[in-house]
Amino acid sequence: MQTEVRQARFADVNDDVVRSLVVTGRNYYIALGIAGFVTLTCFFFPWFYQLYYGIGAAGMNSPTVWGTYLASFIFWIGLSHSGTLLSCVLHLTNSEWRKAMYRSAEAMTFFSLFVAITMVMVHIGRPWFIHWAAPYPNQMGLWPNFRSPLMFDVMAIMTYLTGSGIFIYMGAIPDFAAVRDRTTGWRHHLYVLLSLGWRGTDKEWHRLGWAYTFLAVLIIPLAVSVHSIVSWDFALSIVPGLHQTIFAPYFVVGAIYSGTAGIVTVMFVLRKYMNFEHYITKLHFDNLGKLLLLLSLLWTYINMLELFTGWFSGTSTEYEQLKYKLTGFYAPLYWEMILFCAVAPLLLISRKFRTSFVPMLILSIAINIGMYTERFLIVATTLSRQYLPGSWRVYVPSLVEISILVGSLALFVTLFLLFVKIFPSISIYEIKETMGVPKKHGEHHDT
Amino acid sequence: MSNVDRRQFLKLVGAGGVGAGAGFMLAESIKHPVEYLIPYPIPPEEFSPGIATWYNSVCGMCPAGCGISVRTREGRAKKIEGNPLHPVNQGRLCALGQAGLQTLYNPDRLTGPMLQSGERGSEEFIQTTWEESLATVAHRLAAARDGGKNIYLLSEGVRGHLAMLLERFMDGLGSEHLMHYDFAHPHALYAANQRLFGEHTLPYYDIRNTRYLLSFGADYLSNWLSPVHHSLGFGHSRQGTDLDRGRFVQIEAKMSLSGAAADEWIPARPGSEGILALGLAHQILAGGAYTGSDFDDWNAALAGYSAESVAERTGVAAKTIVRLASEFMKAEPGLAIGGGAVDNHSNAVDTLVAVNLLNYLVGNIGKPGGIVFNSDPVVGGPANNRQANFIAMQQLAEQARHGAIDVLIVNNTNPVFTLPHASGFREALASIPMIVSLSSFMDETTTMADVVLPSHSYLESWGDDMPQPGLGFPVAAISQPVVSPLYNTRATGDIILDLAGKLGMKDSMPWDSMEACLKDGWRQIYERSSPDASDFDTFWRDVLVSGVWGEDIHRQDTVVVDKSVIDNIDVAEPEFSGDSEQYPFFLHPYMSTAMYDGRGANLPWMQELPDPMTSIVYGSWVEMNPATAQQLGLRDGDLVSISSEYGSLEAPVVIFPAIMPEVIAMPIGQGHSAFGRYARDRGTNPLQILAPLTATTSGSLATHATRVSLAATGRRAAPVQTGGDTRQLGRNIVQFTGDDSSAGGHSANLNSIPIVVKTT
Amino acid sequence: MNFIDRFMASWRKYRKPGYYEEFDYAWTMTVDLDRCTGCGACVTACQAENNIPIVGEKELGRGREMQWIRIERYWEGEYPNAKLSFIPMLCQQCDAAPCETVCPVSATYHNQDGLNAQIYNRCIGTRSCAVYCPYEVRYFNYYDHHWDAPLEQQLNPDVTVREKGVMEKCTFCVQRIRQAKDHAKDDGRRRVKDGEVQPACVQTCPSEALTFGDRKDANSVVAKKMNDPRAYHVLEETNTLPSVVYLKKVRANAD
Amino acid sequence: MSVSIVHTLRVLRPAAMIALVALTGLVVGFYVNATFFPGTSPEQPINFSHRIHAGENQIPCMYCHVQARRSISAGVPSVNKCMGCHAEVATDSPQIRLLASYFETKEPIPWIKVHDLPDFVHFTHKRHVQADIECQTCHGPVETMDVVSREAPVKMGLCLDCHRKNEVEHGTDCWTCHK
Repeated sequence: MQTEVRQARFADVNDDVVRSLVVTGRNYYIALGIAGFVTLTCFFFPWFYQLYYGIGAAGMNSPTVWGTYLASFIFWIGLSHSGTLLSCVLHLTNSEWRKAMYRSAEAMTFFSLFVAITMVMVHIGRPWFIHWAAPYPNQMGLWPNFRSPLMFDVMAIMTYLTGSGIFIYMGAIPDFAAVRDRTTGWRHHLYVLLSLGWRGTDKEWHRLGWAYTFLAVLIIPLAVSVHSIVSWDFALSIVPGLHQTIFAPYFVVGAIYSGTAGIVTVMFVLRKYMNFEHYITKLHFDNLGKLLLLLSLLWTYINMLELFTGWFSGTSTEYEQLKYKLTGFYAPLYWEMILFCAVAPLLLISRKFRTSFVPMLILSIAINIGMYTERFLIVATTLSRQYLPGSWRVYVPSLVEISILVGSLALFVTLFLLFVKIFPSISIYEIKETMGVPKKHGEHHDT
Repeated sequence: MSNVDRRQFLKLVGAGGVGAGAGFMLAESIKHPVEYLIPYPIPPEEFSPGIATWYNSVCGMCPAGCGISVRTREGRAKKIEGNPLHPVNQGRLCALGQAGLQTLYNPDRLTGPMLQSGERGSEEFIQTTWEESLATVAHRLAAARDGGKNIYLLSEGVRGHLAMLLERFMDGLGSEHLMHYDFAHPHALYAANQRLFGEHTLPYYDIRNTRYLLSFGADYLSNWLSPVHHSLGFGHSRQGTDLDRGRFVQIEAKMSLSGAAADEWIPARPGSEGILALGLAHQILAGGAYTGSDFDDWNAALAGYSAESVAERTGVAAKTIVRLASEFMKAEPGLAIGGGAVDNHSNAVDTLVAVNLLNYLVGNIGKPGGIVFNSDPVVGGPANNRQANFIAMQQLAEQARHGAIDVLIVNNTNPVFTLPHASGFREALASIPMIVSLSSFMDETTTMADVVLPSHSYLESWGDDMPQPGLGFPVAAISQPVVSPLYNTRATGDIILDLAGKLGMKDSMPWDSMEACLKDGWRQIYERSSPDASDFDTFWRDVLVSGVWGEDIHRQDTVVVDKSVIDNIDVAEPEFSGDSEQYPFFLHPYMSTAMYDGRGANLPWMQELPDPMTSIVYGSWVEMNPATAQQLGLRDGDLVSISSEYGSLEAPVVIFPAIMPEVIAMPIGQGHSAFGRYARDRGTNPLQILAPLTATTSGSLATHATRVSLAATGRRAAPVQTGGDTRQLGRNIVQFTGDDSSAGGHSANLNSIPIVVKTT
Repeated sequence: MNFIDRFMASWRKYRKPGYYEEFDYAWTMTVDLDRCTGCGACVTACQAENNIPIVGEKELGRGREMQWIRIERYWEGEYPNAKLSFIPMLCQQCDAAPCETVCPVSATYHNQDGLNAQIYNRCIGTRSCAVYCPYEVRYFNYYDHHWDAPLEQQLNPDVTVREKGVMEKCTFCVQRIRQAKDHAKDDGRRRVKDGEVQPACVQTCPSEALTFGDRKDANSVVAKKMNDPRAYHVLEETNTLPSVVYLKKVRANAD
Repeated sequence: MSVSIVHTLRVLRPAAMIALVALTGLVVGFYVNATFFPGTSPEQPINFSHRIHAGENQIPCMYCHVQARRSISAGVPSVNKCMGCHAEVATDSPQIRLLASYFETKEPIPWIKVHDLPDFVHFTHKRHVQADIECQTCHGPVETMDVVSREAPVKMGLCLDCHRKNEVEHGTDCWTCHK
């Protein structure tokens, strides 16, 4: 088992990847069908219902005007965080092990962002006017409010979407060319368009390499800023429990944390169902496991800080907030979050755990459930316990909200399933770089 | 383009066509819908589209008789505000008055005369015409009159010219059975005033100028007599002068809105308030505040009311009794009022005499800040002498059961809802051959009617009003239509006049319409008031503009209390229905701010107005002390069944910090079985399970004399509340400051109440 | 002046305390808690004036009340010494309003009357203003509300009926303020006189607990009330500089 | 392979053309509707001609629209007002007979609104008329129209342009029109 990664032959790489694009089993269609159906029934149908009747279809109420939609938005933005960010960091640090996974990780970023943006559309009251949040000249001389953290958010997310879109696309150009050369029919035409006439000259490779590194440098601060800015949607308010200086790093760490866990999940699935056992190995899980452990400790640390400052403040607002979080209506969720995100990840100390696939999958899913809970709690606990006790009210998500949450997952899966049939989901040329040049036909490297 | 083949060409044409069609439809879909500009064919005088017109009138939502100004635009009423010229409310208005607009535009209004086509109570009616329905009624009335049969007219408490019309109408029919029925009418207060002061009327309680108000159960800020006027007085007494801040003390078993506003809320055992008042009187005598010649008689009569014995009987600490008495005595002036629960115990009259006695002993009768008596109303006789008490209503039911009533005319009152089941009133109605109802709504009583003659809302009809209680000086106000009638309805006065015409009573009622009747009647006022106006028409127009007329005349009275009162001053222990073992709790039904006696229940604004004390909307509930709830193992929102000897009902528990442990309270107003979509089948009506006990001497229903038992049903039905947590948690939201005022001299002046004499 | 200075200057224009001093009016409401009886007349008056929908029992049960002014109630103590205080809570028209900074489309902003404006037809419904508001006086239209015919005839033609997905709140009855200004212009006056305009709640308050006016006018009733030692702002610590001034409730020293 | 993109585009050309034609059709259809069926000059219950009244006979606008100077709405004259002149003038014309029939039955004339603002716009004629703004500024040259049509796009841009140009005091405050 140890030698799996070297079992693939240099020439097999192209075949494996192209096969993953061209040869489509029945299972894929079943999976796509289910995901598509769930997206339709659980996401689009309730959303249209909500558009028709109003946000009232969701469970939000007067003090808790934000609910699961916004929690989902932060969650998906968070999930988007590891992909491109991790890929960039690892690219810049020349981590070999990155190469088998970064394409799918980046795709995760892109689609998470996409789903996050749809969550904004679902969240706001009149999505048909969402373009008013974009600055464009008009006869009325009306501009969006540039002082608004939400406006920063729009800018940051659009930039991040563009940046990570270009990044993933650029990295895939040589692969599109490779696939182009091995396919026929409509696929061929598609890849002709996608590969932009890539021929693999030295000049092209040089430019690609330079641009790729340049973008990687650019995206790292961008990614950090995006989630900082998302945190400001909350932290720039004066709501007790939200108005916290630590929120920006807290959100960034949380985002990378959930994103990394998300990568583990996706890689497990790819490895298992796309037959990439050769390329995605224990090494990757081991390394990601270490990263997860680090992030979990960081996350726990910040959480403890938050509790401490809440207690130390001694003000009624902060203190009640703290008490409510630990013992109030949402307390079971809080303790679930602590269990999943702070306690369970301690298992990662064991190398044996890190290198076992199924436990890692379970843990990664648990972490993301925990992280979703965290986002939900940030919204729900704080908003239902604000300054005036006379308007305190508990918020419980409605069926429509839960359905849309499930549907948004399905939407993500659908997009991802479509992606793996269009994008080579592991990087052909970079995986080859890790394999070394074959000595002669039929021979491959041993460990 | 040479290589475009036929197939390709067709595709292109098709695509172009579909695209063009879609574009066309898109443009069509974003067009404005057609809007119309419809001018009046002949515009009414002084009408301008886009400019609001204000009409002054009189509020018809409760008997207080506030003046209102109604804003209309394009011929539709848009907003009701208080009439600033009216001395009762001085431009202010309560929530119920604001919601009057929704009686006008209520979707469940009756739109035309109807005849019962099914069984009584089935609400099956067929539409008919006014001619037919009035002819039917007139024919029936004529037959009854000529046949010597009994005709009863049961009306809401009306005043002014409508009251006069009703009297003349019944006289013309040869019937003495004209009864006014208002659930909230303070019979006991009238009886007590009669006994102590010899006046069967309500005096003016000058809360505005009092420095110390001792309220025995009277929820004067919410629905007792004239709440808006009392609120004005309350605000003024508190912070409106340079004098000492007025202090307010409320004595009641369950904290009411006025209890919350008071500086001190003192729970006293239900029905023992009169004993407490006599205890205070005893202390006042001891304190030497009373110097009348009959001091010794009083002292002897009150000898049994020492602080200790009163403390034992009322549950109020002896120390508190001594303090209250001394504060009341020293206040310049202090005022004691009684109402609400106190008005509704079996010993109510005794209690209210005792409360009035406090005012008498400290000598603030006929003084600013005390009790001021009213002169007779300027038009018609003394008001409210027709009010039917519970005994009268029971007699009516009894007569009906014996078949002694041939025709019953009900005018806009709803006894089926407000009388307890035990009175058998609803069942008795079945024995009356003919019931005619004049009402704007299909209320419970109207469902029993054979002929429904829908009346105008008060915003569509002419009328006048002399506020009761008066303000110590004569006031009269005009109610005029502010909109043209929405439906095929008629004003009560016009219906009566029409019937009178058909019955040949033109002699006593020569007018064609209510408007003519009013104009005629107000000629008297014009003549007595010698206004600036040169002729009556100018005066009339001025009155219509201002909506109110007043005169600066105060009665100067000295009250002498005779010996018989002194001898009978004792307050008996209250009687209760049900024994204390089986029925351990006192039921305390109270009129809520929004619903009044139930008439607010069909107004969506009132249904959505959170109850101030509990923030509950839509529905009924039962309030209990936290200790009681704990003892019974009940939580907020648990559904309990409440049983008296006369029935039971279910309501959710609301834990209420300011109620005596042995008392449970329920708001009145919900639990309608008819009365439109907003009221029907919502909540429960605690009046239905009351025992038919009456207050001795006043004969009114003792609504607080029923004992009940509680049983958990095991179900939950939390009422809808708009408020969240009720504790401030040290957040300084409502901030307080100490009362640093000390006693000091002052002079109050009754004339500080604005009096409208000149109108424009 | 370099770029940074210019930037900071324009930033301070919004953030510096007192930028609103240059405005024409500073409409202010004072609420005397010692007079307030909690009767709720203001609530209904506001509903009537401002076309506030009837949301129904079900929606109220889900916490979606739509009353621009509400009466909050706070209990203290236990039986028999339980005390209840009421406080009317409405949009405080803050001069440093948190809601104004957060709206991405500037649907809420500070206008020249020192009022916190809410423009319904610009609102896209992010609801962030409601989150940022510490007084929780912003209400969201979860549905298109309807009036059972003919109740719609009571609607005030001077006030827009809001559609679903839009935030709304107390405007200090801006339609009345504008009308008063209109009348002032008709009379050839530059300014509105004290007492000439009253929001519906102030107009109707039976105990005269509410007063309204321009605090820039030193002789106005509100300016005088603000000098009362009892005057305070609710949640002063949030530094929102509200235009609603509360007067402390007097607690008599009972023993 | 270097020309592969061009080749691919050629392969895709038929589909692209269909899309292009459909799009062109969409735009054309939209403008045909907007230009030829603008819905801004609806057929009125009576063929009232502003050209004859305001143009040829020089009747001032505010002779009939009396409210404009003092109310938010300009006001449409009542049938009573029309009959004030037409009891005498042109009584034989079929349109006037139609008018007279409305007068006799006391029926209001259901005029169709041409200049209709959305409900969230609170425009007042009073202030604009008193500021001596020509009616034609917003309503177009009504005195030349037999059938009134909406000439000027009465949209927010038009209002704001004018308010900015004339430096209306707080004229760009949203609450000036939206409340």
